[in-house]
Amino acid sequence: MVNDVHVAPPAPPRWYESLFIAVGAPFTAVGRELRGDVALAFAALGAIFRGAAGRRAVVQQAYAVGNRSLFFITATLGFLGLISVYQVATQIQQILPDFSMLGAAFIQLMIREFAPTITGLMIATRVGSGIAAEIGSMVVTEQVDALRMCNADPVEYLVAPRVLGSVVMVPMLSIYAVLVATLAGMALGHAVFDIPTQTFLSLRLVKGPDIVLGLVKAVSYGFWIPIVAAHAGLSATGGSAGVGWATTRAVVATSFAVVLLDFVISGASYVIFSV
Amino acid sequence: MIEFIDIHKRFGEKRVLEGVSITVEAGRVLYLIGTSGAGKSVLVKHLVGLLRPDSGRIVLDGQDITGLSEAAFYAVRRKCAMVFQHSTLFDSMTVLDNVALPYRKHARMKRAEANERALEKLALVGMREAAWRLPAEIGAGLQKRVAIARALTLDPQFVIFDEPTTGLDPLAAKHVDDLIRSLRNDTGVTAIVVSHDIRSIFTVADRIAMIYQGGIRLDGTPDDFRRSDDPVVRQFITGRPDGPMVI
Amino acid sequence: MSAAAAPGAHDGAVLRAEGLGKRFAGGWVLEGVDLALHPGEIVGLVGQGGHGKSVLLKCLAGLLAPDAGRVVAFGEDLATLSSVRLAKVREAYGYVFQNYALFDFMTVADNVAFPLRQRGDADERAVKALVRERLAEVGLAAAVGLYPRELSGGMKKRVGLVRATVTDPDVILYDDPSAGLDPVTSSKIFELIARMQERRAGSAAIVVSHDIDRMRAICARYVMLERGRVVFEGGEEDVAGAPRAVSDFFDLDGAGVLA
Amino acid sequence: MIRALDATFGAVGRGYLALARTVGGIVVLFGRILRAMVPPRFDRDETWRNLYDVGVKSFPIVVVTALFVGAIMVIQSAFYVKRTGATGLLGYGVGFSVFAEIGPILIGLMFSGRVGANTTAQLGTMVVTEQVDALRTLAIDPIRYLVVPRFVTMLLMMTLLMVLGDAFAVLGAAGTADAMLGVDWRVLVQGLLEAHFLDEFFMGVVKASCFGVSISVISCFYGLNVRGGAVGVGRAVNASVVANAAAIFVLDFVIGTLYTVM
Repeated sequence: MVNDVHVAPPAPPRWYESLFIAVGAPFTAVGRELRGDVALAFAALGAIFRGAAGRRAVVQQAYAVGNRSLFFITATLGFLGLISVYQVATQIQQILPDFSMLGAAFIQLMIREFAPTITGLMIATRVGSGIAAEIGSMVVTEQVDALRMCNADPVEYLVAPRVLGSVVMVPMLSIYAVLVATLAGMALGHAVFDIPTQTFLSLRLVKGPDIVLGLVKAVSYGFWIPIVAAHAGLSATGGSAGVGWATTRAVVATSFAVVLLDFVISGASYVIFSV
Repeated sequence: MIEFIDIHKRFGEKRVLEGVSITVEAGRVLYLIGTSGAGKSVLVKHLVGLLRPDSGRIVLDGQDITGLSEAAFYAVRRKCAMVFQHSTLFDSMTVLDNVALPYRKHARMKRAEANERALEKLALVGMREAAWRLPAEIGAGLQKRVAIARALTLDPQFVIFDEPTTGLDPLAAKHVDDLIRSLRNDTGVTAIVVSHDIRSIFTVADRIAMIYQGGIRLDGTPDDFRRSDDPVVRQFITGRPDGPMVI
Repeated sequence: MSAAAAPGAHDGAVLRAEGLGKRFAGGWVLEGVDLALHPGEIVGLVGQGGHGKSVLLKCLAGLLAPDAGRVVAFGEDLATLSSVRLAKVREAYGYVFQNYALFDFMTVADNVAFPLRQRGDADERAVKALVRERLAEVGLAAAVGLYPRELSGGMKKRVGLVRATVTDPDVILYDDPSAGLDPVTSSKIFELIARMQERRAGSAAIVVSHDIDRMRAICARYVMLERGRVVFEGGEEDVAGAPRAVSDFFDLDGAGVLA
Repeated sequence: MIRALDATFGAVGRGYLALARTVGGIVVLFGRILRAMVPPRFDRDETWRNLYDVGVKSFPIVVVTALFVGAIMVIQSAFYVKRTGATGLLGYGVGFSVFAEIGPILIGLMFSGRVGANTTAQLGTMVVTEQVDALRTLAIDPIRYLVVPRFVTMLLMMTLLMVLGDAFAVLGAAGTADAMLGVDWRVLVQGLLEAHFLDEFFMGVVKASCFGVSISVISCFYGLNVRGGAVGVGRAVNASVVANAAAIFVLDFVIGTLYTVM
């Protein structure tokens, strides 16, 4: 029992070895992660198209993603609206006090960029970590194995409803986010900088492509957040530490996925459609 | 000497201890037995200030420690160590660092000296060879021995063992039993062992107390327990599935 | 069960491991394990903690894919089965998990009914009646509407036991069914295991446990694992002739502490 | 009707009470951390390990986030710049929006996701596996031994990472401006220099240090208050990142307002 233990500490890796490991590890890790995510995405799509996600489970998940994030989105996006208008208006004031374009530019930027992306980040944080925590604790308490022994496919049973719920709710929340941020910004603009509400509420700069771009972003965040989070949860191993690490990994991976998707979609839309 | 006097403790609606009094004399090993959830661990955690009683008093070596503040309890904890059910080794540190930590924090020893003292303690439990491993790399039985070594670093007068053999295979359990026995014989510590491992109870205990439904059902020597004709006690020690016991 | 092929096609064993190996990051956890489970027998799987018992059980259930060798259940190699076929084979299994593994978002009754409902062909009224009956049998009639978090450890163990056996499976795998329980509750659990076995003549089981004293009452044959290899296989009477490490483990002379 | 009102107001009231309890607990923890820092005796091993963990592990994600933030800002303004030809605006935009606003918020969110969540998971695991109780029985104060090193580390690292992030954001912006608009990097830097970028830079760094404080206190609070096993750890991490995100937005607003007022 005792004879299988070392007598001396194992030799630590040489410094150049650790350097290579440190530089290389993130790449292999990201590669492995991506492969797992894509495989899970296909499995979930398969389950969805087979109609395997129960209607009740989907509604439940949509409620968990959407309704239960309302307060959080209101608070964060509300503050974002306040901050942005306050900062930009202060800047403009120093140059020349012409606020006529402020509201229009603000609303356009909200629709195409900030509302979907910040909402996506917030949902990644709240819902992504929640999904990883739930599924991760089911893995380490062997509930996922028990599902499999009862012939219930974990992807059908756990992942597909969450994906459907989130794909529907994230765009809704993004639309809601535009409203909240705009109202907050408008109220602040009116109270502090005397910007008339009619001037602020201008849709002059909003074109069709802006709306499409915002929605495309929201839908793809809605799809990928639960996939990436569920993948982190399903890869949890060993005890309470495992759930913690899975949840942590989900927060990082989902937030990162949102930033990456934002970059890819914005870049692609500029290159292809020049908007 | 350890004295629990009329301890009451409840968690929300659930009354766990309803007037428990036990005395452990110096240099003795008391086994605390009872069904799962009877409140054995709850009782011993009062001794190191991890839980506070709703009423009753705890006297350790003549000193009433019931109402001590968290800060004042740190002095008590130096002479009263606890070995937890799941070993609770710090998983980011090697076995050696785990055992050396109390030396470095309390005696302000240099690393080399602390390590040397820690190795002595590890040798005591037969784990010197595993000093540079991480807790996750050794089995549950060996982890338990390291946890015992760590609890002994400050040379405590009193040691509490919370289910030391639960989840261990018979061989590892026997090692732990031997350790507890030699600890009493060689260093004269006073120990309370929470356990429902019948084999350890009857091979190691000087005295046994059984907690049942919030109170002490029987408190006596192993022979008292063997001879007892209380049906609840009999059912517990023979482990029969049917009987008067409410579980 | 429908999944069981005709006896004789696989020399009578319902479940068989052949040269089974499983490797994790740290090295081989199982190496060259051969094991056969015949109808009507209960095999005790013993060994030190962390020496591969739970991993073996998961491989046998197809929850983990082996890295070497194969698992043959009812004459079919698990690795070659399609997911539909594997699901069919799994219907013949019951698995009692070490940490209960009850679904914490379902009531006790729904937990037990889950494997029945998953088969799809059951009539809801019959399912409810059967669930009630089986839960009453283990003294949990009052717990049907409760959630797992409201139960004690012993109660959760019993619910897990009922869920695994409610479909009357051909093979039941018990992963440390009495871990951490007091002597009285442990005895109750082992008594239930024996009763489950009587209900369906010909069903087989593997019990992983450290509780040698209680296993004696139900196991005719033991398999001992050490560092992922089988070091002993046989009945209690063979222990005396086995190597010291094995006989120590069974500790034949230690049973008399109460005398 | 009255019952319905009662239920609604009851729920709202309970929500506020819970919020008040949490905020109160966080403030109390902050006080205990400050008290434990006098006299400043840190556990050297624990502090080093944390500095390494936090610094090294969050380095890649901060760098990548900063690069993308710079790039996305340029993409967003590319349309106007191309139409108006006002290439000078690029540097101005990067200085203002990246250094002072979006940069700190996104880097703070990423840092809270990487380091804050990790801290909650670590401490939470130590609580449910009774390692924190074990520390207490070894007569070692968990606040002094576990929390103070993490507090110091996060404050320091968040500030440093913000400075680093700014540099990489400029790099990302310059690269994108060159690739998409054919604007030379010197034009961008020129615009940046003309736009009082130091003000924005300092504002961003001040925000980042405050986020470092809030992230460390909030994540330690949720970690130390975990209840209920593995499930509890996951829930605590979830709650911790949500609270951190909310705190970042609120703090950002408060600091931004104070900064302009002063």
